[in-house]
This record gives sequence, structure tokens and C-alpha cells, in this order.
Amino acid sequence: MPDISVTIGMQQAWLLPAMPVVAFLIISFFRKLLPREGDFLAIIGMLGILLVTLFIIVDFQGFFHDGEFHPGEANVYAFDWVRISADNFLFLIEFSTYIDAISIVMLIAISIVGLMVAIYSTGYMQGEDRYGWYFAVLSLFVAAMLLLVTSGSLVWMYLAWEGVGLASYLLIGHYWERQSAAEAAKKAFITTRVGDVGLLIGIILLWKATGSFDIQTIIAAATSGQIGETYLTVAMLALFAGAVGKSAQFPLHVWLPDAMEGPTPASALIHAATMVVAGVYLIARFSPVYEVVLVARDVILYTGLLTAFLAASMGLVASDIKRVLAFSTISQLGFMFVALGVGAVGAAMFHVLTHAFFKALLFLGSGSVIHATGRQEVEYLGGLRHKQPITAATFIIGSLALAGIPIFAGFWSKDEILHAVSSYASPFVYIVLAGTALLTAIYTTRLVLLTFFGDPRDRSAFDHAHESPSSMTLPLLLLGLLATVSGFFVFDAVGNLFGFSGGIGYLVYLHHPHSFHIDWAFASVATVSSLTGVIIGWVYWHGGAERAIKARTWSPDLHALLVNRYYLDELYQGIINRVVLGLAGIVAWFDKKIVNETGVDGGAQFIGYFGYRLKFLQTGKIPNYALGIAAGILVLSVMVLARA
Amino acid sequence: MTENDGYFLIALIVLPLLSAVCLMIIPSKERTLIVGLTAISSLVMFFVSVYVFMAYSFDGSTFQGVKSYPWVENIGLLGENGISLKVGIDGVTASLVLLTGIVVLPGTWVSWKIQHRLKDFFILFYILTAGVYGVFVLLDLFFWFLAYETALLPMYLLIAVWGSTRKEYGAMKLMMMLMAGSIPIFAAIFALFAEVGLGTFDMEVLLSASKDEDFQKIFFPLVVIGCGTLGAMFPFHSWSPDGHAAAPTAVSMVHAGVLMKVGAFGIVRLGAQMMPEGALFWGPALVALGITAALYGAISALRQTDMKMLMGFSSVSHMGYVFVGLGTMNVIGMTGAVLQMTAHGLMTALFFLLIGAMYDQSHNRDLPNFSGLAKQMPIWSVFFVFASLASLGLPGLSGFIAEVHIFIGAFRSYPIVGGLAVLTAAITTTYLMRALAQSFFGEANPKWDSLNEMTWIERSGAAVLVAAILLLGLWPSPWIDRIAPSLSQIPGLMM
Amino acid sequence: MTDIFGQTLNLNYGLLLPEIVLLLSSMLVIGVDAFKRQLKVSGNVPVGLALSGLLVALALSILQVNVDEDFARLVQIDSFTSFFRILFIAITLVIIVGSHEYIEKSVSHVGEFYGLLLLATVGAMLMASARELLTAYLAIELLSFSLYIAVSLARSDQRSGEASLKYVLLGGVASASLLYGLSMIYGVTGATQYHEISAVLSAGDTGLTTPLLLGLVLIIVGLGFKASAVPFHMWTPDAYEGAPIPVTAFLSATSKAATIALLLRWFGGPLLPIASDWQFILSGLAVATMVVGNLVALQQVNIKRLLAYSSIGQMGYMLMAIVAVGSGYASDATSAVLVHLAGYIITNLLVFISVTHFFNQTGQEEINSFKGLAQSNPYLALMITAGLFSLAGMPLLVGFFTKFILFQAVVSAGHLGLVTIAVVASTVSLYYYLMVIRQMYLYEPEDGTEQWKLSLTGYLTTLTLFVSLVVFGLWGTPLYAAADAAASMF
Amino acid sequence: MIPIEYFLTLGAILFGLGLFGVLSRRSAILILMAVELMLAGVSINFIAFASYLDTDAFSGLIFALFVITVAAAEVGLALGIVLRLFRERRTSNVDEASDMRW
Amino acid sequence: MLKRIPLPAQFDRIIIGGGITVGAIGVPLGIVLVTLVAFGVISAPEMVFFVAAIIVILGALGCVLLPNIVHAALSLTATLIGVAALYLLLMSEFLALVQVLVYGGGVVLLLLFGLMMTNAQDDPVVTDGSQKPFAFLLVSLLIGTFITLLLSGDWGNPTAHVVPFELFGERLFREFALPIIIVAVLLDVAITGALVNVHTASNDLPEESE
Repeated sequence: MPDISVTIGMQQAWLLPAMPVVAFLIISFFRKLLPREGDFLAIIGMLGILLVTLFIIVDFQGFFHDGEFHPGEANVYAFDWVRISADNFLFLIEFSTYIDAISIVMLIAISIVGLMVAIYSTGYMQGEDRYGWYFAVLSLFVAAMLLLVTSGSLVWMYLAWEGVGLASYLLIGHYWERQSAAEAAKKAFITTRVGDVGLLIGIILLWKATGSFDIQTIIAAATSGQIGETYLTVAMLALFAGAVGKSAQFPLHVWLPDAMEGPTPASALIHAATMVVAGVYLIARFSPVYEVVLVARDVILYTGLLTAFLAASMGLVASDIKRVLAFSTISQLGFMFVALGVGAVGAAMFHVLTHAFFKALLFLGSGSVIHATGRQEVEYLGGLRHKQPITAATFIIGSLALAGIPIFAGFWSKDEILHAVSSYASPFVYIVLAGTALLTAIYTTRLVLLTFFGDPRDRSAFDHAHESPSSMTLPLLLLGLLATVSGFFVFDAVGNLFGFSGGIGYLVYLHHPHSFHIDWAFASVATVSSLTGVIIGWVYWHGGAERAIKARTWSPDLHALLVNRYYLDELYQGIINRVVLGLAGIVAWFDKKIVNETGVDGGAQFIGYFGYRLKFLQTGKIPNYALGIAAGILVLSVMVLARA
Repeated sequence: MTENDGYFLIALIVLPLLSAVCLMIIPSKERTLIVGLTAISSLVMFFVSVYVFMAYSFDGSTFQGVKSYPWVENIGLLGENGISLKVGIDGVTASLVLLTGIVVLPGTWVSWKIQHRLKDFFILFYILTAGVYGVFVLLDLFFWFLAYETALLPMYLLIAVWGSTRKEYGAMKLMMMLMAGSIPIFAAIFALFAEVGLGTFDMEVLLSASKDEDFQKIFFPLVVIGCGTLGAMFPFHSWSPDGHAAAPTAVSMVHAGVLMKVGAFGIVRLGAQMMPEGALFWGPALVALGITAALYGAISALRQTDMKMLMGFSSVSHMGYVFVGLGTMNVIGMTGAVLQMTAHGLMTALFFLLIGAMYDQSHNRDLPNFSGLAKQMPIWSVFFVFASLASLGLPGLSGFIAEVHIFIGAFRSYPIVGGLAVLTAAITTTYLMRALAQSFFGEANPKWDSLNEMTWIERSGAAVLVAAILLLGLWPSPWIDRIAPSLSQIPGLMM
Repeated sequence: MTDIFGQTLNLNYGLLLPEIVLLLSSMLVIGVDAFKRQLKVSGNVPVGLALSGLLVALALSILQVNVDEDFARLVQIDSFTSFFRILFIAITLVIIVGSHEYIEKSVSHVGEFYGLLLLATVGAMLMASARELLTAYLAIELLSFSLYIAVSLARSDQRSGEASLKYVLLGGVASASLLYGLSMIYGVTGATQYHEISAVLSAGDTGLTTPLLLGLVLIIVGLGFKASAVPFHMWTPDAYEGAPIPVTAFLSATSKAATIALLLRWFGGPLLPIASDWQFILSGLAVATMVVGNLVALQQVNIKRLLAYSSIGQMGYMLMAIVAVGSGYASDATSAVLVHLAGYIITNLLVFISVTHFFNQTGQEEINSFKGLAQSNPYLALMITAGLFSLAGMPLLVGFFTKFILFQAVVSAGHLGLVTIAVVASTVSLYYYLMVIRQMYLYEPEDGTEQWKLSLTGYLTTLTLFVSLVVFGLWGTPLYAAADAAASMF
Repeated sequence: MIPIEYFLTLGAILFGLGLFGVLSRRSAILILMAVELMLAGVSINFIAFASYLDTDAFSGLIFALFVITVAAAEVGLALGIVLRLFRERRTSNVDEASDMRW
Repeated sequence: MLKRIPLPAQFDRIIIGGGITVGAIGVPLGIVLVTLVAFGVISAPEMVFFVAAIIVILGALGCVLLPNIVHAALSLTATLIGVAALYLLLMSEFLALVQVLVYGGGVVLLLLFGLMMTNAQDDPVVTDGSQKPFAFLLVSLLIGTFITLLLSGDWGNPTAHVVPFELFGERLFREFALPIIIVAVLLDVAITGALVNVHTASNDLPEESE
């Protein structure tokens, strides 16, 4: 092992994106020639990533001393990508990699979930059109995502940022024959790109202030107070705009529920575990800077809070199994941003990790259900635990993790967030967040009950259903395991067991390493609220779910509001149709009528008309012509007379 | 680049002209011969262009590969070296020469399927090509302008004879507007000659000669208006959508891909390099016009349904970035502008190639008429999506690297403009994605079941462009290392 | 001076040999033609005689290129004269060779026609060489008289007589104006020799400024008529339309060039000291001419009328250059005018000879009768296209080069405004040239139109002109050098 | 002695009247006559200048002589054309010779 | 007696009109002029000038105003003769003679001949809008401008001098040899022109078969 660790370490982080890129290229060009359209290449790529990630973790461990990580320069691999130099002036865009603890958390999530999803997909996508293409794009996505989390340069991070967006676009639109998929892909791309406008502006603003794209340089400059506070606030808010788009925070969250048009494993990887947490990653990376600009941090906090609550409430009524999970994802991302907003970077990253496992698990489980029944509306499912025991069991584990039931991974991370909030901000934030946790437990319970318990509501689908093949259940089981135990990683003992001196907790606590501790008071409150949620869910939705239907009539307006997602999609659509396209119509009209017909054609016609009038001076009659001459003489002689 | 490489520059002008002359001699019936000749000549031009680009390396001198032959001197107004056939390139033109080589190659290939008077088409097409190369490599103002107009000369017939839809209108409008655009250039050239008063059109001499500041302030806007017309600058862009909509595939490719860049390049060479003080003075106005064009084109494009009209307005928008970059008058923005010329040239050529490949079969370009085209033409659709991504500035493709330089350049002096420019990129995304979602995805319309996939020739052509887009997008330093040092020679340029 | 017999004569007639040869051959042509039947000579003899006369005269002119002498203080044989002599003889040569089929077919009185063309050439040559007002005036009249008649020689075409009448009556008015102006110049300066006039005018105030100005106005009117300057241009389209096409070509080439030569001789010579008095008049005329000529041309449907208006526009550019002659750029501007003139003439002849051949074949001269020419005769279509593009000043062709030089000269003399108008007008002109090109290339020929070919002489002349169009377009040095040598005396 | 201005004024008047004739008459022959009037005015100018100003050479006189000759020749030439027009159209009204216009 | 002479009616009118004109305008003017001379206001040559000028102007007016073409032609003759008289006043006898010969004899005869050939009687009446008023206004302004311009010049106070025939001839042929040649050619051209136009008809006939 030491031999290899010398050759493969943080310096070789570029291998991470390189391997799946190679897979992508080979599959996309030669998939027709390869057996199984080259899916094994994607899996090999993922395995390689996992391996390299492990090496990197080992290497990274070596830089832990004095209670802190000091990877420093040894970590950076760089070459000049763009270089413009003149006297006293250097404009440099480097390609560089930089690994820190935050990256490593992301790497773990990506490599494990990526591998699981790839294996799962071989079963799930079996026999589909564009099977190979799917794996190619999956590889592309992983490559971009890895580049995103390892890049030390903002420009390359932005490149990867857009790259994951592209992969997301391609995967959402994988079933492009469905108009809805095409529309969803478009919506996702455009919405995230609106956020990216902010991101790019933020990057450029930071460059303008520091003259560098290197993240460490920028952080150093910003924390040392070189940049004016207002300027920095604007720049950091602009960065956050990018995070809002990518991580589906209010008000740009609208694309994520629609993104469920894509293949379910892809949703598991992209729209649950990895890509959507890119925003969290970004803010976490810049967390030292956000320590300085508190206004921006408050914005993050309240955005996250609002998103968490709104998404959870929408999750209560959603009927599509994947959409419920999507709303849950949005909500959980909100939790992470709340954590970032209060400065609890470690808590946020911890939640990123656990969430990646249990949410991927849930998505893959839902995929298994959909694969088996061909239906994804919960109203038409039910009782599936008999038909799909493994799926049901793992799904329930995932749900318990999501709901925050103790022992399961989600409990620890969510508790950490609640704890951080309680110690930091006003009680209001804590109350809303705890309430959201309650809501989470409610809709999670609802989902599980409607899908796996009760009587089957669509008999034919139920009869049709069967347990999924092992290629799908195996990842489920593995992820179920992780969803159960990953919460324990933060305990020092566990860390030491795995050979991490000081525990894995140090990985996620980048700047203020402290051992994970649990405040049992808060923990019990969280536990109680989660259990209450589960009970409420049970009461309403077990069996025939009459209460739930009654509740619907209790406040139809509220129900409609939630089902229609607060009418935000309609609002946006209205803005696009009325305002944007209206403006475009005005501009197009202006171009057609004023610039083109009046300006250009009109000008030409005017000249032509002038010629047309003038030609009638040519009467064909000699005396008229002579009159012209005489008039010419008169005019000229009067002119000279006037001059003389 | 050694002085003897100047012969390659001359070859770039002579080759297409020679091809045109050879074509004149070949009887029209000999299609194979015509195809063979054009294949060879386009390939040779491509490789010479690549060689010229590779051979150029910045060594501190403004122009390289300079070869000069006295043409008319010591006669009348003209003194020593009055008019000379002088070639030479700097980093800007090196990259534009390469662009031309890349675009003309597939342009030639896709034209082989023309049935109607193929020979005449190629004669005119190569005259156009010679003109474009001439503008880039010639260093004598007389020959420069000659080449400039030569590039416009065949446009009318190329569009009006081989075009489609409102071809007569489009051709006439394009021709007249572009010729009208050359009026101020004409005036500026004359004035420059008279102002310097050395009796020479040698651009190197004119560049280094001192020019009155007021003179520069008066004539820089003329150059901008004139060259801006060819570069489809708002409000002189009106020919662009109609002209592109009417033009045949290869002509659209070369015109949008290269000829529009000739306009923007004119602003660099005649404007910024010749009259730096004027450029500094008028920079803000150019930026304002550029950003207006960028937004205006993008917003107009939202409402277009004809694919080529869409591309026309898209070009207006993208060229708007170029003018923003040029107007910033700092080295990053201007480098970005030149990169954007190349990037937009490649990307728009790809677009027009693809649209042409489909239009030849369907005779319909109206987006709402299509749906689910990806079913009938999957490879074509992949290319189209790729082109769209390049157009909307996806990082890793050519558009991004250019745009990011322009944005940065703009932000340095005009943060609001920079912000608007970034916003324009989002609008670009919107109209392209709308088009894709509407016409390329969704359920296939059985009406178009008869459409066939692109031919292998078209695929190869598209592949050449795709490769170039990727190369520029992922590894831009060969371009930047040539462009930026040359531009930083402009006196008074902000770093 | 001794003649060939070794005897001394008062005057050196050798200097005028080209003119004399042309005079004699014209007499011979007319005579032989009149007695064709009696002499039993074939129809080709007159044209042969005319051509040989022209060739001999050309050879003699070339021999005298380096001469700089005067004949009886009336004409000056110098480089300027030689330039125009060669130019005029070449024009006549090209017109006769290029359109002799047309002449045989569509001109009445063929012999007289050739004779008149030769005499007109003599008149034009004398206009360029005169150094004295009376000689110049008579040379103008010689050219004009020949053309009055030549215009009327189209066979079975009523328009011909009408054109001739318009030309002759208005020409009379114009020459009366010119004479009145000349009388004023004479009255003020007391001289008719150019150099004496120049001496008197540059000596300073004669106290007779206003009569002098009146004289200037009337001279400009008279010459403006010949040069088709607006508003004295109105005869031009009608005369062009009614005349036989070779005569139209001659009108647009020799007649215009001779007028320009005369204008240069006068305004660059005797009248140069009072440049500020005539510059503004000429600028006004130039602007009006460029604008009106090109605008009205937009609306024409007859190719000859179109070319008439086009040549009016072209004269505007040259008038503009004469303004520049007055701005202290006499030599440069003159060489620029000369080079533009030469280029314009090459181009114009190409167009006219092509149109002549088209008319021979089809009998049509409407623009829309050119429909589909690119298919029925691609060669001719190419020739016409090249010619029209060159007229519009498009590159690769001589028109671009000469216009560039011309405009540059005017700008260098400080008249950027004029040039801007000229460039705009020139852009407008492209539109109507394109309208012709459109007919040829965009549309299918009428049903039943077959492919046809030119005659051998047709190919010969058009190809020669085309080649010089392209060669001078790309390598204008010889042309410009010749023009510069011719302008060296200014 | 008679001042030269008298002659010049008369010349101008004659020239003007001739021009008026050209403008107002419709018969080709009358227009020709009017042109002769203009030329007569010019001749007066020339001869007046020659007699009054020019003490040495007589260019003006000779000029006038040639003007008279040319005028005569022009009349002959133009009459021929008028006759042709008359034969073709049975009129010498110049207004009717306006087939070509615009 | 008068009636018996078979003259065309026009001649009556000419003679009567001429008589009236001379009587009504010439006699009073003559009296005025003679009186002015007698009182020394104007010199004798001036009186002659005025007489001639009046004839010239009246003739010119007649030429451009008289509706009858023959009358106009005769007025023209009067003008030209008057001009010849002015030449005499200017002491150039030779040109006066030439004027009378060429114009009075040749040109006017030619014109009358032309009139007969074209059967012209009266100047055609313009139906589609006469430009006479314009012409009148324009020409009045023009003459005014011309005279203003001419008279604002300082002509000095020169005197006329006689030109001897010998000197004139010598100069003509010595110094102006070329113009004489040109004029000869010019006349040749004019003759040719007249010929070809008159012969057009016969030439336009289809060629005889050979």
C-alpha cells in the first residue's frame, strides 16, 4: 500500500475526473461496438474513483497534526490554462486541484453513491433504448462532479458546475420522446443557469478584487480584509445565487420536482446525492469568507429555512413517489443551508454525507418500486412490502434516516444542525426548523405507508410487481447499511477503528476541529418531534387513509395551495409568457417595423422614390431641357453675383 | 515565424483565386473534376491555415511573415511604397486565418450536393474566400480594402442564385447594406492616408505614424459604423437575419462564420490599432452599443421561429459581445473579443451547416413545424444540441472561454455592462433551449419521417467544427498566447 | 523645319500627322463608300480603310509620345496630348472592331459613319491638345458636329432623328453659352493663348472680376453641357437612347473624355489662378451630377438610358476631381482623373460592346430582355457583369483601383465631404447595376431562347477589354504611370 | 466715342432674347433662329473687345469670324436634321419629338 | 394698282407692318435722337449706335415673338443687318461684310428654304402648358444679372481702333492656320450631315439584290 500511496495521492486528484471522462468518451463513440454497450466501463470508472478516493483520504490523513489539517502547497496540482502577461500585469487562469476535508466528504459521497447507482442502473435500465448513452452521460456527470469538488480554481469549478448542469440536462431529458421530459430538462437548465449568472458575476467580482481565481488565494485575501465589506457582501451573495440555482433553493427550486422526469437512478445520484449539494459545497468552501460577511450569511440562513419549510409542506401532498422525495431533497438542502447560515459548516457537510446515502437509498428504492409496478403515483400503490421485501425494508431504513429517528444516520446529522441553530440564532429559527423536521417525519411516514402498507389500490400493478434483480437490490442493501451506520462515523472511536486518528469527524470539521458530541437535551427534543411526526403520519395514512382524505376537505384551499406548489410555477410561467416574451415581442416588432421596414427598407424606398420623382424632370421636350440649362445659368450667375 | 513563411500567406490568397480560375476553365459538366479540385484546394487551404497558425509565435514584433512587393510607387499621390502587395500577420489575424481555414473546409464539402450550376457557385465561393483571407493577411490598406470588398462582391449572386426563401430581397439588402457600410470605411481610409501624409498605404507605416488626436476621435466612429455594419452591430444588423435566412448553406457558414468577423476585425485593425486614442475615447460608446446589440439580439431571438432567422439574431447578440470586448480597451476584453470571433465563427458555421443539412431535405425551417426531430435525425440532433451548448457559452466549449474574457474585461471598467452581458448568456440559454425542447425533443412528427440522417460528408464537416470548438474550449492557450501579446502592443491599452 | 523634300515650311506639320492621317482616311472612307458600286469594292473596304488609318495614326501618336512642342502656338503636343491621342484612337479602334457587325446592320450610311467617327476622334484629340481658345472651340465643334450627325444615323429608328435634334439644338445653346463665356475671358484678359491668360490672371486684380465670373459661369455651363453635368445633362439620356449603340459608346467615352481633357487644360492651366472662384461652382455641379445621375438611374428600364445616367454619375466624380485640381493638387488630381478616366473608358466600352452584341442577337435593349442571359450566353453575361461591377467600383476590376485613386486624390486635396457624397452615390449605383445582373443570372431565359455565341471580333474585343479590366484592376501601375506622365505638365 | 458698355449690354440683351426664343418657341427652325440671335450677341462681344481692348492681335475678330462660319454650318446641319424629323413625323414641332423621356 | 400685283398676302402684311413699325416707333425715336445729337447730349456715333441697337432689339423681339415664322425670319434678317451696322461702328468692316453676306445672304435664305420644306406657317401653339411666362421671368432676371455683372467691372475708357484688311488677313492665315483647316473640315461635316439626313429615306429602302 505505501508504494502506491506515494504515487497516488492528493497530487493525482486530477485522475478522479479523468477516469470517467475516458469512460464517457469510449462509451459515447464506441458503444455500438462494445458488449453491453459499455456499461462495465462506467462501473470500472466508478471503482477506480473509489480507489483513488481512498488513496487520497490516506494521503490526506498524513497532513493531520497539531489538531488540524495542513495540506498546504503539497496538495496543489496546477498548470496554466490561460496566461496573459505584460509588464506588471498577469492574468492567469490555472487548472488546479485542491483537496481539503470538504472535498473529501464530497468525494466519499460521490464515489460510493456513484458506484451504487451505476451498478443499480445495469438492472434498472436493462433493455432500454440508449442504454449505453445513459452510462456515458452518467460517467460525464461523475467526471464533472469530481472536477467540481476537487478544483482549486473558480473558473474550472464553474466549468464543472456547468458540466454537471449539462449532464443533469441530458439525464432529465433522457426520455426526450416525452414532451414533459423535454420541458423538464429545459426548465432545469434554464433555471439553474439563471443562478449561474450570479455565480459567474460573483467569480468575476472576486477576481476583480483579488486578481486571482484561486480559491485559497481569494479566501486568504477576503478574510484578511483586503476587500471592502459591501463589495465582498455583493460578491458572496452573487456566489450564493449560483448555489440557490444549483441546490434548488427558493425561489429557484422549481426545477427539481420536474427533474424527476429523468431515469430514477440518475435522480438518485444527481438530484439527491451529489449535484444538488454542489451549492452547499460551494458555500462551505467559502465559509471562512462568509464568517466575514454576516449579512450574506443571514440571507443564506433564511433562504434555507424558508426553503426547508416550504418544500416539506409541499412534500406532504405530493402524489408522485419521486416528487415527494424531490421535495424532501429540497427541504433537506434547506437544512444544510440553515446550517451554513449559522456557520455550522461541519454540521452541513455531515448532513451532506448522510443525506447522500439515505436519499440515494430512497430514490433507488422508489426506482425499484417503479421498475416493478410501472407506476409512481402513491395513490395507485400499496401493500408492496409483500411483493418487494428487500426494497421495502431498505426503503423503510432510508425513511427512518430521513425522518431523523435515532440510530439512523439522519438523526445524527439533523440533530447536529438543530443543535447549531439553537446555539446560534433566534429561537424562531429553531422552532421552524424543528417543525420542519416534524413535517419531514409526517410525509416520510405517509410515503412509506401508502407505498408499502395497506391494500393495493391498483390491482394489476400489484399483481405485476416482483422483487427487483440482485443488481438492484445489492446497492439497496449496501446503501441501507450506510444509511444506518454512517451517522456513527463521527464518533472518535469509530474513526480510530478505521485508522483515522482523531476520527472522521475531523474531516468534516475543517477549521474548528472538535470532537463530535451530542447534547442529549436537544437530541431528545428532536427524537420526540420525529416520533410525533411518525405517529401523526401513522394516524392519518394507515389503512384506508380516511383521515387524510377528510383532512383534505378540512381546508381545500390549503391543499390546493400545496398541491400547486404555492403557484410559483404558474407565477414564473406567467412572468415568462407575459413579461419576457412580451418584451421580446415588442423588441421583435421594433426590429421588424422600425429598424427594418422603416429604417432600412424605408430608407431604400425613399431613395428610390426620390429617383422616381426626379426622373419626371426628363420630359422629353427640348424647350424644357433648355429651361434647365437657362435655370442653371441663372442660378450660377446669381450665385457668383452674390459672392462678388 | 520566419520571413519565408510569408509565402504561405501569399498562398492563402492565391490558392482560392487560382482555384476559381481553374474552375472557370473546367467545363460545367465535369462534376467529378470540380469536386476533386475543390476538395484538394480546400484541404490545402486548411493545412496552410493551420501551418500559418502554428508557425506564428509571438516574438515581440508586431507583424510576422512580412513579405512586401512594391506595386505602385512614386506615382501621383503615392510616394515610396505607395501601394505594395504586403502580407504579414499578427496574433489576431493568425487565429482568424485559422478560423477561415476551418470554416471553408466543411463549407466546401457541404456545397458538393448543389445541383444547380455547381461550378459557378464554387468560382464565386472561392473569390469570397480569397477576399476573406486577403483581409486577414494583407498589410497594405489599398489591398486590404480591395480584399474587403472582394469578400462582399460575390455575395449578391451567391445568395440570389443559390439561396432560398426571400432570396432576392435578402441578397439585395445584404449587398446594399454592406456596401453602404463600406462608405465610412472608405472615407476613413482616405482620411488616414491624407492625415499621415507619407504617400503610402503601408499599414505598418500608418500604424506607427502619429495621428492627430482629434482626427482619431472623428474617424474612429466612422470605422466602427462601417465595420460594425459588416459585423452586424445594432442598429446596422438588419441585413443579418434576412441575409442569413436567404443564403445557401456554405455561404451562410462563411458569411456568419468568417465574414462578420472581418467587420469586427476591421474595428481592431483600422480602429483600435490605427487610432488608439479615438478608440479610448469612444470605447464606452462601443461598449454601450455592443451590450445593446447583445441584449437586443437575444431578446429578438426569443420570438423567432425560422431557424436561420433565429441564428441571425443570435449572431447579432454574439457579435454584440465582440463589440463589448473591443470597447473595453483592455487586453483581457479585447482578447476575449477576438476569441469570441473565432468561437462564434465555429459555432455559427456548425449551426448553418446543420440547418442546411435539414433544410435541403425538408424545405422547411419553421421551428413550430417540427417536433421530436431527434427521432428521425439522431446524429444531426446531437450535433445541434452541441452547437446550442457552444452557443450558450457552456464552459469547456469555445463560447465560454471567449465570453468569460469579455465579461471580465467588461467588469473591469463597466460592472453594470458586465452583469448585463452575463444575463444575456442566460437569455441565450432560454431561446436555444426553447427551440430544442420544442422542435428536437418530444414526440416525433410523422410528417417528417422521410427525413434522412446527415450524409457522411456533412457529418465529417460538422465533426471538423466540433473538434475545433472543443479544442478552443478546452485548450485555449494556443489562441490566447498569440492574440493577447499582439493586442497588448496597442498604445494606451489598459492592461 | 524641313519637310520630306528637304524644303522648309513655316510650320511643323509633322506634329499633327496623326490628325492629318485620320482626316485623310476619313475623306477616303467617305469617298470610297460613296462610289462603292462604281469602284466595285467590297463592303469591307471602308472599315478596312478606317482601321488602317486609325492604326497608322496610333503608331504615329506613339512615336510622338516624348515630344513636347507646339504647333503654331495653337496646339501643344506634349505628354498630356499623347495620352489622350492614344486613348481616343484606341477607343475608336475598339468601337469599330467591336461593333462593325452592328454598324453594317443597323446604321445607315456606313461610310459616312466611319468617316464621322474618325473626324470626331480628330476633334477630340484637338480638344486635348489645344493651347488656344479658338482652336479649342473649333475642336469642340468638330467633335460635336460629327456626333450630332452620328447620333442620327440609326437605321429605321425614329428615335435617332429625335435624339439628334435634341442634341443639336441644345448643343447650339450650350456652345453659344460657351462662346459668351470665352468672349468674357478674352475681354478681360485680352488673350486667347492659355499661357497669356494664365499670366494675366495670376498677375492679380484686373478690376474686371465680375465679368470674369460671368465668363466662368458660362464656360462651365457650356462645358457642363458637354460633360453632362446636372442640370445641363438632359440631352444625355435621350441622345444615348436614340443613337446607334456604337455612337452611344463613343459619346460616353470619347466625348466625355475630351471634355474632361479640355476642363483639365483650362481649369488646371489658364483658369487655375482664379480657382477659388470656380471651385464652389464645380463642387455644386459635381454633387448635383452625382446625386441626380445615380438616383434617376435607379428608375430606368432601358439599358442605354441606364448607362446614360450612370455615365452622368461618373462625370460627377470627375468634376469633383477637377475641384481638387484647383486646391493645389493639380498634378496629383490630374493624374488621378486621367487614370480614372482610362479605367472608366475601358469598363464602359466593355459594357457597350457587350450590349451591342446582345442587341445584334436579340434586337432588344430593355433591361428585362437580359433575362437568363447567363444561360443563353454565359460569356457575354460575365462580360456585362464584370463591366457593371467595375463601373460600381467593385474590387478585382479596374473600376475599384481608379476610383480609389481618384477619391484619395480628392480627399488629399481636402474635400472629404465631396468624396463622401461620391461614395454614397457610388453605392447607390451598385443597386441599379445589380438590377441588370439580377436579370441575367436569376431568371430563366424566355422559352425558345437558344444558346448563342459572339462573332470572332466580338470575342476579341470583349476579351481584350476584360483582360485589361482585370489586369489593371490588380496591377494598375502602367495605367497610373501613364496618367502620371501625362499629368506631369500640370 | 461710344463706351464699350453699350455694346456689352446690347450683346447681353441679344443673348438673353435668343435664349428666350429657345425657351418659348416650339418650331425647330425658330429655335435655330433664336440660337443665331445668341451667337450674334456673342459676336458683338468679341468684336467689341477686339476693337476696344486689343491693340495688337485680332483674335477677337478672328474668333467672331469663325463664330459666324460655325453658326452658318450649324444652321445647315441642324436644318438637315429638322427636315429628316419633318419627313418622319410631318411636323417641325419639337414638342412632338418627345418619344424618349423619363 | 396694289391689288393687281400678284404678291402673296404675307408681303402685304410685312410691308404694312414694317411701315407701321418704322412709322410708329422709328420716326419718333429718330426725332428724339436727332434732337439729342443737335443739343450735344449724345455724339453722332452714339446716335447711330442707338438707331442700330433699336433695330437689333426690335428685330430680335420680332424674331422671338412673332407668331408667323416668315415674319420672324425677316425680323432676324433685320437684326443681323443691324448687327452688321454695329460692326461698322466698331470699325471692323470685314466682319460687317461677312455678316451681311453669310447671315443676310446665306443663313436666312437657308432658314427660309427650310421653312418652305417643312410647310411651316405659324409657330405651333402649345397646348400642354406653355413655359413662356417662366421663360420671360427667367430671361429677364438673366439679362439683369448679366448686365449687372458686366457693368460692375471696371472697363476703363478704351477707344476703338481700325483694323486694316491686310493685317487681318495676314494674322488670320499666319496665326490661325489650323482653325481654318478645322473649319473646313467642320463645313465638310455639316454638308455630310445635311446630306445623310436628307438621304435617309432612300437609304432606308431595302437593299437592291446584288
